[in-house]
Amino acid sequence: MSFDKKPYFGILVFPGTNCETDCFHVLKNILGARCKYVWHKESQVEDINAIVIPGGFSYGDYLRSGAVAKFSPIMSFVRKFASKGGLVIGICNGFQILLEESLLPGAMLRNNTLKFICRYSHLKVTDTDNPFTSGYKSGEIIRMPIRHNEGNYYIDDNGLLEIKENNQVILKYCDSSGKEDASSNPNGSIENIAGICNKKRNIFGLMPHPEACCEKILGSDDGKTIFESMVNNII
Amino acid sequence: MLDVEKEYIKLGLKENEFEKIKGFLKRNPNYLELSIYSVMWSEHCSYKSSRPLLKNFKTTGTYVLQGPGENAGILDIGDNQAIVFKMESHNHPSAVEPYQGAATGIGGIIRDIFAMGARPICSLNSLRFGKIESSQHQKYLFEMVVKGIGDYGNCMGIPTIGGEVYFDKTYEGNCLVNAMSVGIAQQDRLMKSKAFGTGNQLVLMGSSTGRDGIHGATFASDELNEKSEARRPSVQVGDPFMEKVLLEVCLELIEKKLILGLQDMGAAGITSSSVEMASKGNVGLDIDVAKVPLREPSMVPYEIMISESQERMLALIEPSKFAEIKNICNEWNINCEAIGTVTDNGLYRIFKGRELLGEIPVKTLTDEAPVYHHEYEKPKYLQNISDDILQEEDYKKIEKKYSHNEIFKRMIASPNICSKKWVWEQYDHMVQTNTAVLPGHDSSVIRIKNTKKAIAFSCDGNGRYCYLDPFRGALIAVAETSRNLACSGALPIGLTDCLNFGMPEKPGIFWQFKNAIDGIINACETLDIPVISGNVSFYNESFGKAIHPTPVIATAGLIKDVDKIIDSAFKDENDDIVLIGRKINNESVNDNMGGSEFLEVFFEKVSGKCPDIDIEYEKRLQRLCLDLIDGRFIKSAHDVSSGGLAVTIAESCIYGKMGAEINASLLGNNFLKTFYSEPQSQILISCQPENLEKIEKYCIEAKIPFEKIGKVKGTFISINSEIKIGISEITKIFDNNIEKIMTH
Amino acid sequence: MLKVNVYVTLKKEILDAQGLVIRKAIKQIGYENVNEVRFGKFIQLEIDDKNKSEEEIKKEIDYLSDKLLSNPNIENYRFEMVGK
Amino acid sequence: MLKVNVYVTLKKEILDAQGLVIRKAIKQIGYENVNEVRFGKFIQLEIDDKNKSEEEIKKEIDYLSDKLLSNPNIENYRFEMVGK
Ligand SMILES: Nc1ncnc2c1ncn2[C@@H]1O[C@H](COP(=O)(O)OP(=O)(O)O)[C@@H](O)[C@H]1O
Ligand SMILES: [Mg+2]
Repeated sequence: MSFDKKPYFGILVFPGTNCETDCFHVLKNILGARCKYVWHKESQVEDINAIVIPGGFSYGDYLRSGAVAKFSPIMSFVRKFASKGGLVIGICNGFQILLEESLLPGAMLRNNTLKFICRYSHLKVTDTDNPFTSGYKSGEIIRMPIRHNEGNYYIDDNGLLEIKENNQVILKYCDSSGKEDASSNPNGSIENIAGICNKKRNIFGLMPHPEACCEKILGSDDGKTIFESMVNNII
Repeated sequence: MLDVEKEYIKLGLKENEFEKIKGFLKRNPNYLELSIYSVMWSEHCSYKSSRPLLKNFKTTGTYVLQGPGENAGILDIGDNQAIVFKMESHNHPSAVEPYQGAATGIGGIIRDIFAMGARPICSLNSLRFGKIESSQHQKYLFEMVVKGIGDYGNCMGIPTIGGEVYFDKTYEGNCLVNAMSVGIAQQDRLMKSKAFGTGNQLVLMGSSTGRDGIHGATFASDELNEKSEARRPSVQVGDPFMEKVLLEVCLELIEKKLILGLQDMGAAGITSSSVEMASKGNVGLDIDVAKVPLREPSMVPYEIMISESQERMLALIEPSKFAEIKNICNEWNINCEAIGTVTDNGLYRIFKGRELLGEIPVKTLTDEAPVYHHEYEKPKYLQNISDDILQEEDYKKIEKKYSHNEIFKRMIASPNICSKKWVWEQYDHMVQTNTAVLPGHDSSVIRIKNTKKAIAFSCDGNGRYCYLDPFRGALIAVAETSRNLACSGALPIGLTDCLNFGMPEKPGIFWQFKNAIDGIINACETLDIPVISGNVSFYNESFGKAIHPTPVIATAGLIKDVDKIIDSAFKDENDDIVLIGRKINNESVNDNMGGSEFLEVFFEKVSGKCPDIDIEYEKRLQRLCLDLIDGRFIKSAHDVSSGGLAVTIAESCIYGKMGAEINASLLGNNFLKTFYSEPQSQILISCQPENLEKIEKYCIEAKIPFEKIGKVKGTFISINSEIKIGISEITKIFDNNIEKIMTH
Repeated sequence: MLKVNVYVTLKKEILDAQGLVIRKAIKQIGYENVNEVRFGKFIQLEIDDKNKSEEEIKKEIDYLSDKLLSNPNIENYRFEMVGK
Repeated sequence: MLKVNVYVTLKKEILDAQGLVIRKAIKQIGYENVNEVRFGKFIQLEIDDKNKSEEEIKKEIDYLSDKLLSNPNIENYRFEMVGK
């Protein structure tokens, strides 16, 4: 792999985004990829191979999480980029923005506990036929932190049928043995869904934070595979 | 025209203080000037009761770059890096409006940190409430305070990595909310708050100014009573999104070298921040209230000057830089106005446009503010506390009533002992991806990216011990935080404190205060830990009754090699479990049951003698623990603190998800005393059996007692064959009890 | 069955951070003519009024609004009966 | 100056966790007769209508409510002009 062929990630920054440096650190220092921050007021970004919409509280999440960010100039670029098949990953607040922008189906409700949740959760990788989780084994159980107020994924019955038929469900909350039920569901999310992709499989949204578990010193490096999968699929 | 002669009392000034003001001005102050004096001379801003005593702290040391006096203290951690931290109370606002009170407390302390040019990297908090089992109101306070802290810190993207929570009747009418924030900075980018350079400007950035928190500083310097309810305009509300933006703007301005000084706005708003800047630089200042962006146009000058609207900062700049600064603020959508100009006349002058509204010599607001040397006297209640609290028959009675398993379970279930998971799971404690030891262990650890270093933090205070003996209680608080750090392999390098007490005018309270300070001084001298910042909160009383004296200490420790960090969890089957530090003869001095959790759980009383501590001995023990960790001889370390040895063993088992078989020698044949008393200077460690001999040698050399008390084994905790409980059963109680209480 | 709507709004003098963000978003969308936005809560109650007079119910709602639905430190409330 | 109130509520079929908690709290206080509670948002707008007809403004509000103030996947909205 020659130096200038290294994949190049654009990391979006909105006012209130707070995981952009975490993503930057993983991509640059751990994966050795190139990356740059992209301010939400920009409307064109050159040279990038993938877009990361990181977590945080864009605009304070004051109206609904992700609701205000979608009006930023950068979002029409994201739309264009994605329609040409570019890889887009939305993590936590990034996932919420993708839902608000209708780049992914469904919507996010408040956690049914009505509390912010920060803890490690077990996840089942239910699909590996996509550029984001291709590095995992199908059905593999991994551990990632979840950190959110609104991660209670909702989609109506028809929508649910559709995303299941198209294998768009990629991550599900479960327990250490892989059981997906109410007790392993941290937030009330429909069918324990933690992450989904679009029909074309180039846009991925997930509530857990893979960037927060890419080093053993932080307790887990299960998240690294997601970024590695992206890198491998870009090349 | 108002009759100021009558107004000064309403503003919380005393008659002699009013006379002093007239002397300084050589005339009657007008209402605006009087308001400014009243907030600047409030206990909250002037430390008029505590200043003389705080002077005696040890504030210098190997690592200290900045001691108390600036917005926060600074420690050198090598590689041109520094950490900046401070703790502050927000007790009264939280008692009246727990959600906003706690949120703005966090917001305030975070501003102190980035005012120094540091990026906040973590927060901690120390909380005290009444008993949540028996009161809906205490539950409500607890719930809302935790939510307020969480919502603010989470939105800011600053991990809340630790703290402590205690429940005791004494805090029923006056909860304590102490928040601490920590930042990291390049040493050459540190900021000061001093104003200098005639003609330089003060720029106000951030939120617009509204009527919130008018007279908040005076409010904080008053006891709580029925009237507090009616003083609601003092309540401020927080906007963490604005603060996040303000943080990024300030750090960008510093990075681009556009500002000369920075000061946060906290209590007493524009007044105190600008006066402090002027006073530090020995300059005068002209403020124009007409330039202040207002939320409510009808606000009058004195309201503008003392409003405590949150999320505002004041920067010192050269006028030529204003346009560029304004551009950056516009990019982020926040206000930016030049509201003040540095002068050389030593006067603090307030204008509205061209009209002069008030004029006060700067130093009369700060250095020449009144100082009180209060009287002190050993409080009477101490005469009625007996030393011997539990006789052999009392222990027998308990053992007759409950099995040892039941006693153990009751102790583990106490809200003061069981896991505070319910709290920290509402805090984002992982954002910024540096948290190497998550909450739940003796100390929380933040690694410093791109280095091998890490910083550990521990926070502690024991109101019951301090009630029985404020000197020893405060000394223990320092020793315990330091011991907690030692348990993760960190060398303590500096601390911050928050001193929560009743009314300083009462001689008994002031005696507690004085003794607690002496205790801190004593511990800091011996353990070689400087005090680099802190905060005093007086008037923690409700209906005339003071809380237990509650000095809270938070200490930072430096870890040189992240790969050597250990925590308190047992790691491997068959590892040896060793107790280091216990002096078998301890009991003759003191039964170490005084102020214990056992006494509270089974007898509901706070009495006896505060546990004894030999601080020189403590120092040797901590040194030993650090050496053992550095040599990689041990796999876990956990200090014995509230709840005693049984609780310590249980926690190491629960965190490690492993059982233990314990067989420890009994103190005077008394099982309960052995396992539930709270003697100081003990650490429970675990190690590979091969290392046992080496460890023993180290202990002998350090003259620290050593006793192998068991092995990591199986899925049960078994203690001297009296207690035997499955790990999963005890874990359930430990993990879920607070949640259970809160949902009832 | 009686339906009651309770409206809870921040007091005038209290900072409305949510309202401010919404207003800025509206301007960004291009609607310059929206001058002020206040954000509040809206709670719909369905009440069984078989055994109670309207007066009694009003008193209850008033109590609930004050103690539970709003935070009197920072919020005002008002309610209306919207019929059966 | 025109005042407009926008009400945003969760769709019927969606579980309203906040509403449920409030209902439980109300029962705990002792009011057994409150059967359902739905929690919503209430946004007050102040609009400069000098250069625009009411029809135009209605269209604008409709657009804003649909695109910004509510999420049509989970929420309904309605608004009313409450006068000048
Ligand atoms: N308010 C809080 N916020 C975050 N973490 C907390 C809080 N209270 C307690 N903790 C965490 O719970 C653990 C146990 O606290 P504590 O019993 O006070 O420890 P110790 O006895 O070792 O001083 C610590 O890791 C502490 O950081
Ligand atoms: Mg400890």
